Amino acid sequence: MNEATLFALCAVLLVGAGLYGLIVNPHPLRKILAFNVVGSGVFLLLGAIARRGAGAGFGGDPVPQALLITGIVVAFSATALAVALLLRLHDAAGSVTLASEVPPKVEPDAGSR
Amino acid sequence: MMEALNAGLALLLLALAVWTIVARDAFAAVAGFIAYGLLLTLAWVQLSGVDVALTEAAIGGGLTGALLIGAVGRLRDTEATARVERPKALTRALAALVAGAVTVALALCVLTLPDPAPTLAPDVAANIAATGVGNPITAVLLAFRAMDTLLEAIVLVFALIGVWSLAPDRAWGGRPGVRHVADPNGILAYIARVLPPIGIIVGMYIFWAGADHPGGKFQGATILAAMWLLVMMAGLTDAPPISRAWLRIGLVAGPLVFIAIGLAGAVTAGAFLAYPDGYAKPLIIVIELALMPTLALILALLLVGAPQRTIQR
Amino acid sequence: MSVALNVLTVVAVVAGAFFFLAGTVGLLRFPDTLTRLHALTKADNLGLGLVVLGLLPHVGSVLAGIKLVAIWLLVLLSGAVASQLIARATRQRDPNA
Amino acid sequence: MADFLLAASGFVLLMVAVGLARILRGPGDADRMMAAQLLGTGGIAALLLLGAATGEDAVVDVALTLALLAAFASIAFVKAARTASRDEAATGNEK
Repeated sequence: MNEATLFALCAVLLVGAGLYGLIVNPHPLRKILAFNVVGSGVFLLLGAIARRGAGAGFGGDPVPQALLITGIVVAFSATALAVALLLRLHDAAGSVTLASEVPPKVEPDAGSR
Repeated sequence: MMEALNAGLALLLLALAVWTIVARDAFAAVAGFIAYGLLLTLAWVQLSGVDVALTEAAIGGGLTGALLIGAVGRLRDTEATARVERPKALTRALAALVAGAVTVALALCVLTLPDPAPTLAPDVAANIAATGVGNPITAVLLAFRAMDTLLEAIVLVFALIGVWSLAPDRAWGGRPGVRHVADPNGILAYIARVLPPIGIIVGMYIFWAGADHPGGKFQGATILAAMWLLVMMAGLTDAPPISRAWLRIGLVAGPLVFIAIGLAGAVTAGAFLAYPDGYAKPLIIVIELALMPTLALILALLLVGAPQRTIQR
Repeated sequence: MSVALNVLTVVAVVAGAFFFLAGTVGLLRFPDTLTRLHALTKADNLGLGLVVLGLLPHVGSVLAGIKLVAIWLLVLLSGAVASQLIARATRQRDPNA
Repeated sequence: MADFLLAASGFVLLMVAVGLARILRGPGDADRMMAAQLLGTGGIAALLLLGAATGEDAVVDVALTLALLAAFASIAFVKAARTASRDEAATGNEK
């Protein structure tokens, strides 16, 4: 197996693992983390496809590689926005739950300040 | 030998991703994710994407880690509540089923990818001479697909506006984030005085090298942003109030220069974002020079967060 | 000459790898946070330093050599600062550590 | 020579990967941070060895970036730990 196929399959598994975490983890910060795992899996898949397109003296197809750089920077900005939203929710509501009815507070948890 | 190294790297990536998902403690998950970002850098090198590796090293290794660690620290008291909300076994089984199905479908796609792979590499190689730059990635980012890069810079401005708009009314126009306090003679202040001059040199070097070798404005700007954040975290300077005129001008200057050159291209070269013959390289350098400070400002301020402090006049 | 340089590379890189081994063993086996920090700094300083020393004969240009040494110095600096900060944070949390 | 450098790179990577068990075991946040720090240094070493083995010079720049930002996450960690412990003191919670 060459490195492109190897990392492509690794990327596919990363997407699967991240997707599971995105659904199952109740804490929004953990959802952001899981979403980033999905995102990096997609990037890695694109990177493997770029590697397959090596030619003309380049180690990989430069067009998807350039898109990856753009993608990584945009993914960071989206993560920063999500984290800012979450922190604001925490400041305003004292909790960060996404449940429709607010669950009872659990100790040790002073909640709002 | 190389195969074994790659296989080990892929396994480690998977193990760390799984740890990030299943860890009980949120900080443990974040620490795992930081390590994961580092290994991803190695994976990019193995996939011949040194430019991508450089971006991942700067963003994944530096900014994302600091952002998430800061968030974990402030959200610590919410973890116990979230643990109770853990979904039932049936939901988890369904989630596993969905995730598994997506994985299998994607894996089938990967295994049936066309051979030989479609590629634009020969086209890039044939046209790169016209741009005057030696690094094919820079040529793609600023000549062949310049529209993507322009829109990306604008997306970053919008993301920052989004973060700022989370400010409570009384803090609008004030300074973002918390004021960091540290011993002015302590070790943190020491590194915040020693490292930034080195960091600025390295950042400019990476930016300058980007014309012909791996590197460029994104990577350079990220390093500059990290250095500014370091000085802020050491309490040596404070984040500027978001109402400052120089700040607002700085945030849009890069995209505006980009758009202006693009419009000039519509007149002189016949298409938006086209460069007149022979002027491609100087124009690309002007765009990159204009974008870099804007990107550095935005990346740093995205991490600082929403304005929280009221303006003192 | 090149044989001597190759021997230097092999010896230095092997020694560097040994310090990474030592750092890992220490990180896993030492009983508390501060002793583990002690093990970690050996890998930071000596492990990477010896690897850089071993690679120096193979660089193509003076600039590449300067960059290699700069990498080591930067890791030395940030390693020293980070360990001191981590140690102090540990102390504040648990003064008996 | 290339094979030796490649093997050394793999060995260093394996070592720091084993060290990652500290992230799993903890017990404290500081221990987890140290494991990430060890992986950072080991990753730089593995990257340099890999670059020398394959003759890819630009890898040195990647290592330089990593080295420059090596302390960044640790500093953010210490700052966050300090804010958190101040909060705990204020609300009387114990970790």
